[in-house]
Amino acid sequence: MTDDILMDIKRDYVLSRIRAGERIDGRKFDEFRPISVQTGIIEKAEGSALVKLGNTQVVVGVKMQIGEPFPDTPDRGIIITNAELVPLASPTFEPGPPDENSIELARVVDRGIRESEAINLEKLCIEEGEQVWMVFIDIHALDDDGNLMDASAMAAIAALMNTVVPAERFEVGEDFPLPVQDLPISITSLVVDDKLLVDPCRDEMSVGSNLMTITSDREGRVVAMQKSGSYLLPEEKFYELLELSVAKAREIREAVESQIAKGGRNGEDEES
Amino acid sequence: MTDDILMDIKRDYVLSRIRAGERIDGRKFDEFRPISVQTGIIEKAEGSALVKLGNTQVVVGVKMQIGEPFPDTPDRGIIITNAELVPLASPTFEPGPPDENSIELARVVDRGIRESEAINLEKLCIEEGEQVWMVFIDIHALDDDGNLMDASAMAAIAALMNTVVPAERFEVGEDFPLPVQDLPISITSLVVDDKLLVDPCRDEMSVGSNLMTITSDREGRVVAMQKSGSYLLPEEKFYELLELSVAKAREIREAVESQIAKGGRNGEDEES
Amino acid sequence: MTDDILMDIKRDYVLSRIRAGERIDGRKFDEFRPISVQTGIIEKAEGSALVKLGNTQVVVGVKMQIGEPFPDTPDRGIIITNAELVPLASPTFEPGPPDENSIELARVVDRGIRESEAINLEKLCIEEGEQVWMVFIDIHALDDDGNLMDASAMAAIAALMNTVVPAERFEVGEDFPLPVQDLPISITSLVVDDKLLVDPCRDEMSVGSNLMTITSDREGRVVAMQKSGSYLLPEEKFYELLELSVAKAREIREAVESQIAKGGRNGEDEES
Amino acid sequence: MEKPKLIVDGKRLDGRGFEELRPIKIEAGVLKRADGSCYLEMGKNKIIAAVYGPREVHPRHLQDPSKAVIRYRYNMAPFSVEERKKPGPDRRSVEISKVSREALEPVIMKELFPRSGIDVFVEVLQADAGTRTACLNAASVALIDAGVAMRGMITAVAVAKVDGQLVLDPMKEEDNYGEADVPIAFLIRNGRIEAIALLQMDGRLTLEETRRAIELAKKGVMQIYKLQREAIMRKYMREGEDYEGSAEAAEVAKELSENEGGSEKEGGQSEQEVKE
Amino acid sequence: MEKPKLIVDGKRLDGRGFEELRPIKIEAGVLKRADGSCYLEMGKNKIIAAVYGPREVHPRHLQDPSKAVIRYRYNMAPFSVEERKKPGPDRRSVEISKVSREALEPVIMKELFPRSGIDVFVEVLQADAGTRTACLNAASVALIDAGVAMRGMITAVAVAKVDGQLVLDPMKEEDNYGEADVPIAFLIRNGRIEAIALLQMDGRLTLEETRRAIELAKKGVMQIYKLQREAIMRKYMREGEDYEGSAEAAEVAKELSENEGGSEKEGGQSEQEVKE
Amino acid sequence: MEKPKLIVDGKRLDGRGFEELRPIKIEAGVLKRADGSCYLEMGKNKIIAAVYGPREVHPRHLQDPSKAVIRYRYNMAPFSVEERKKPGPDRRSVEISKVSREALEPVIMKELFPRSGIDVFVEVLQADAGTRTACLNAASVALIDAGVAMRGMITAVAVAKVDGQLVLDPMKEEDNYGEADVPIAFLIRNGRIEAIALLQMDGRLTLEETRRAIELAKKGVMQIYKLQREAIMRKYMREGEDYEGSAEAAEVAKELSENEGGSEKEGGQSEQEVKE
Repeated sequence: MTDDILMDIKRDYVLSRIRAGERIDGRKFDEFRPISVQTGIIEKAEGSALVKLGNTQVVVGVKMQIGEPFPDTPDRGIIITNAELVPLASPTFEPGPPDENSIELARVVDRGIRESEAINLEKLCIEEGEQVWMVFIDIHALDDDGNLMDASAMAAIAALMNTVVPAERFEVGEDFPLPVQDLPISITSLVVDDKLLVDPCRDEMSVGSNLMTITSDREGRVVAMQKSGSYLLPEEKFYELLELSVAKAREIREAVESQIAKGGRNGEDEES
Repeated sequence: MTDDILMDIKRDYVLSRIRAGERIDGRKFDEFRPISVQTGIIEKAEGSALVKLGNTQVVVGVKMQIGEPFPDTPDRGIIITNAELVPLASPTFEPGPPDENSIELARVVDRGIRESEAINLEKLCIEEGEQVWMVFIDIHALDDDGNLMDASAMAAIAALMNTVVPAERFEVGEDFPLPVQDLPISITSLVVDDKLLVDPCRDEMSVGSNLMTITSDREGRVVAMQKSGSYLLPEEKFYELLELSVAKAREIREAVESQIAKGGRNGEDEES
Repeated sequence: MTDDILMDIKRDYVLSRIRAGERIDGRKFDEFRPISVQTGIIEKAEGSALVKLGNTQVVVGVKMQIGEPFPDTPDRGIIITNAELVPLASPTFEPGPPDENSIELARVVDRGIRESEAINLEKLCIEEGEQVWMVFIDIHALDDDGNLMDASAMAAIAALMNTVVPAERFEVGEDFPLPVQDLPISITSLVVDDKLLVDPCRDEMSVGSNLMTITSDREGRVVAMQKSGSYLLPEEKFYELLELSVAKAREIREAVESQIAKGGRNGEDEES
Repeated sequence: MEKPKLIVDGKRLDGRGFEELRPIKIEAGVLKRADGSCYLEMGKNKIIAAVYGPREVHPRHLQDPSKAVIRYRYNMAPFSVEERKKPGPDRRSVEISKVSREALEPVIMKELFPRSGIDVFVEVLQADAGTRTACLNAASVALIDAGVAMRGMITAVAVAKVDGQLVLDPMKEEDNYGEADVPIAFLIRNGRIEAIALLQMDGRLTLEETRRAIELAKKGVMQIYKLQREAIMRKYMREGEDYEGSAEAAEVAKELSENEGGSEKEGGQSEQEVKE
Repeated sequence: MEKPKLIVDGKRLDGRGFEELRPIKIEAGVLKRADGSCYLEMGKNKIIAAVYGPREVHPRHLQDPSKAVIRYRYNMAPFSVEERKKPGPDRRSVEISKVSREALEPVIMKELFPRSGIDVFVEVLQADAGTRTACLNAASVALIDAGVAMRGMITAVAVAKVDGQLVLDPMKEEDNYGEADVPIAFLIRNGRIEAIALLQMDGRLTLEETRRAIELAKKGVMQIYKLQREAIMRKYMREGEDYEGSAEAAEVAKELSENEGGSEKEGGQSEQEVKE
Repeated sequence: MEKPKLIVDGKRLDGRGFEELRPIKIEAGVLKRADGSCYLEMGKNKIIAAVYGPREVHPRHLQDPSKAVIRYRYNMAPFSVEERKKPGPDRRSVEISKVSREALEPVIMKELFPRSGIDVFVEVLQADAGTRTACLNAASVALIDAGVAMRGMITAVAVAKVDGQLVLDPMKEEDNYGEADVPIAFLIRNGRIEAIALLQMDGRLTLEETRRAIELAKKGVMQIYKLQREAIMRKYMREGEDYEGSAEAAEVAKELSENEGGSEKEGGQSEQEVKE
């Protein structure tokens, strides 16, 4: 009961600020929270990254295994993306098999990577029709302060860029870096009345979860879109989202790249 | 509450009619509802049939795959029968894994086909001990207005008679019709006091689900029986059921055969 | 409600007796209930035993299969221990997949057998890296009157000692007795205040389930320990448990051995 | 595998005649925790049944305000069969549990126990054909042992057709290679078969053979019924206690007092008669 | 498998033009047990949708005291695709069910049915690309057939990019080998497209192509919308009954009475207008 | 794989002495959503723990009217180990969760929070032997960070026997090829070890070795305990806030105010002392 009243008050407050042209944390409508990307934090994984988007934190680990290719793509590696919304990350997550939210999260992140052809899957063929590399991308949410989607997509591509294919351990040649050839960025916005708020934080989502995620590649092409949430989106708003998301992705891609370039293989401060 | 009262009234009405020697829909006690059998309605399946028994509707699709034979029958194909009581078909069905009712349905239909040797399994051996055809019979209920059992059994055998083994697609020779050599018919009756009502409709089952299913082959031999429902069946009633079911099966078999002969590969009116 | 009151009364009674230096069934604190071990009771299993510890009854069946070895132990057989706390055995057990109690039971029994090297796993290698024997130890509780742990551990080792490896059936040589080279005994005690009660019966556990299981081998070495239950164990009490358990295990081992020696392949009185 | 000859010189593989049962052993009251229990062997089948209840049903929305809710769980131990069985229910055991529960439900006086549950759990420790009927026989004795009021005894047996011949109580080879299998359970009351409680069949029988199979089953169950009653009597004598509530138990007790000179329970028995 | 050429001589593999839909067949009210239902074919897709409710929600803690709870279950029959599909939900069908439910939720007048549930179950009997949009079209008709009050019609279609060309309503080969797939659903009200209810995309499109894909989808849904309405009208005429509650149904009925001379329902229609 | 030599020239493979811990790093309060949290490294183990509660328990029938219900979930990330682990609980993690919960339950003042739930969730991001003890250490700090009242600190470590030698805090190779592994947790209160909270063992030890293993573990935990307290202090100083409720936190705070000149919290501390 008390919780409901608190939620109501929070929602009213958030809405009144938005209508006054402001966000509760002082950001501009098209402004992301501070981004931190640390790669290589899980030595036992073939690749890994911890992404912080404000207080939202996601770890992605990449593991490689050898398996059989799908019959219709005998010369291509396989991507398997999985998300666990472990109950550690939010009071609303419960232990158990993946629910529709974690499935959607994994599938939208997967589509961004797959459709941008971020991984050159042909280079992951070991023996056509027999053996190919399987890339397991495991998304592990640690703290859900909103927009797990974009944080997960960033952590996934950063972890992939950090991945070394363990060919020696599997006795199929020499280790080599995973061939990553694009850097898709997903931009999620919250639609509130006629306003679009990129990178919504948890408190902002008290007004509802009217979300749109648009992922684009280096060339500024759209590679994945997902309307998520029970709402109706006016057509003109969608075109606005489209422009905004592709432009914003360019900016965020630069930030991510510079963070990855800095290295970040710095176990010492990964939690500070 | 209201529902319970309505159920009570319905039951009392049905019972009073039965005791007066009548069925609520005017049928005779040993009369089936109108039967419609359409085959070949799912082009992507190796065989298929839609059966309507009054308002009860069931689709059965047959898919063929190649697999290993069971160790104790190295030269015989394999039948796998499965039923999904999808929630679309009845307000009482819930999403989820098969419950005891759908399992019983699948197993009784399976026994009728298996024990009548309707499929010549020896002709489904590709390489003894290595490769045989697996026949997947999937029962998909669409509308449960009573007696899903008989409708499913009819749809299953009709779909099998309609099945072409896709040997070419699997590169093991030329396509050939599934070798079907019998036409088992199951007859389900509702036992009410000393009356036996064949092909009970849903409303009739408001008096209870005291059912007996007896399946017989072309030669009039019994190939499967299943008492279903929490009730006690007097021995003499059983003998009556036995005669009734085998006689009735003859009549229904003819109806089914003539419907199949008519073709029914008529996508245009399959739902009309 | 009534149940709760009864439980309270029972607990108070048990406690008062313990504090008076007595156990409700008149046993000494370090005294086991009568032990009965019958082996070979399930002819279809490769080995089996029924153990009764007072009214507690457990059957263990051993089945052998051929499988691939683990990559890191290519020349050793595999032990798989599983426990089903079937609802038949206690009003508190429910049907369903193994819960934490049955998993703990299976794992602690498994550790006793594995760590004492009771089975010579090297002799279960058929072809290094390719084929080894898998030993399935299935614990099936029948009546839980307390201390299923020790009864299960006894039944497991007795069943293993009774096991014949069915090499002929699998066409890999001649049948031979499973090479068993130790006889681990687990001793479970209930900690009540400063008292230690070995082999607690169900009624005694009304005071709580503060348990410690210590398993030791023929040489008197500790091979497995498990504190089970939400309680704090004073260090000095632990040392007392240690001495007590290893000493007691010697005595129980003798009893078990003499029972096994007597045979017990006596289907006639296994339930009397 | 080649089908072996199942009948040689007019005898079955294990030397039995066509209408002969396998050796049967029944013992009531073998478990402490359960309210009622029974151990039963029939050939190499080894079955243990337990009954809990009438007891409270959780969660509450599963209760029936007008009568007891019956659960029946047929379960095979992993080591009960040649090839280890994965633990947990499969489709076969779900179907067997359903038809077995439906056989017992009309016989248990459910209306005497509103809002409560009666759980029948049966474990197959070793399987050798005819487990579902053996389990029902054990369950029936366990129910009476638990003092659950019943309209009579459920007694079950299978009939098979092997090498063209109907035989009673088939064992494994006859089940595997036979031409038909008919498991059947009857309600028996005051020593008279009153109705069919369970009936399944798979195989191929003429109408006439089907009728004869039922007749053969009836001969079989009367022998088993006698052994079920004797098991209850032995438990009764062992404990010197009254089995309350059940018509069957009351009847057994009466017989006991008449035939074997026991008398101290006569008053109790008439009460039970009334209860039923 | 080699990618085939998907456009030959300015035509698609099945002879269609770029902006041409596959043949569509819609029929409302095809099931007896469901409160509303619809059968729909779109190319080789064969879809059946059923609506149950508004009805009571069990268990109670799943109820919402202020509005109806909507469930949407997209399910593929095992035989609906080339390789038999294992029964039961997979990750793909869970995601489709989620976005489809979210498309319908803001359109259904949930607030009119507090504490109740409205269940939309859609079965794909045969799949041939575009099942999620075909299912939404069927679900929308089934909802109106069930008399569930709605703010308009949900109509959906997919657009694909194949061989560099945007095409409407891709069939299987175009879906498998195309460069992009955009399933999209609109709310249509009084014949006007009002908003986007579902939108997903995977593939690779420029901004400009994305915009054109939406425009192309809009052309497609207007044709489908007409067929949805006709299906409802046919059912309406068949039954001579009033479809209560739904704005869409009211509109259809009004049109019917105006265009086709039906008049006896006019009173009812204005009431419905008010209700909406 | 051949067993490597684990002790060379009196040193362990990673150069440690027999009674030396691996490097440890502990940080409290690392998550925003959780009520309390802790990040912990111990060698290559990387652990994150979160505490939610005391909070309401759903569904209600899981509530205990007299005390809080504790849940403990030990979970390994799929990428935490060499071979990818299938997500979700396995038998090992179920057992670890059980014994870990049982270690914390008698230490948490459950009776202060009737009808509520306290959830402890621990994720192993990277595993390198000794994860269950590392997790308990992190969980303990997270509980104090959440302000949950506790009777003291739970501090845990493992002892192993490798190449005949007892060693403290084994890393992966020592765990894999060692002769015994003894994970153990103690309740520490006011700087004194008071009791054993968790104790498991597998391997082979004489009685005397077992006793010495306990003694060795005691040395180890006193060092870890110090680091746990420091982590809490750092968080406390960072936030300048009071940790309410916990005896351990109160003690830390007192020490802090004495040793480091903080004084503004003294009133609050005595209150906490009373509370405990």
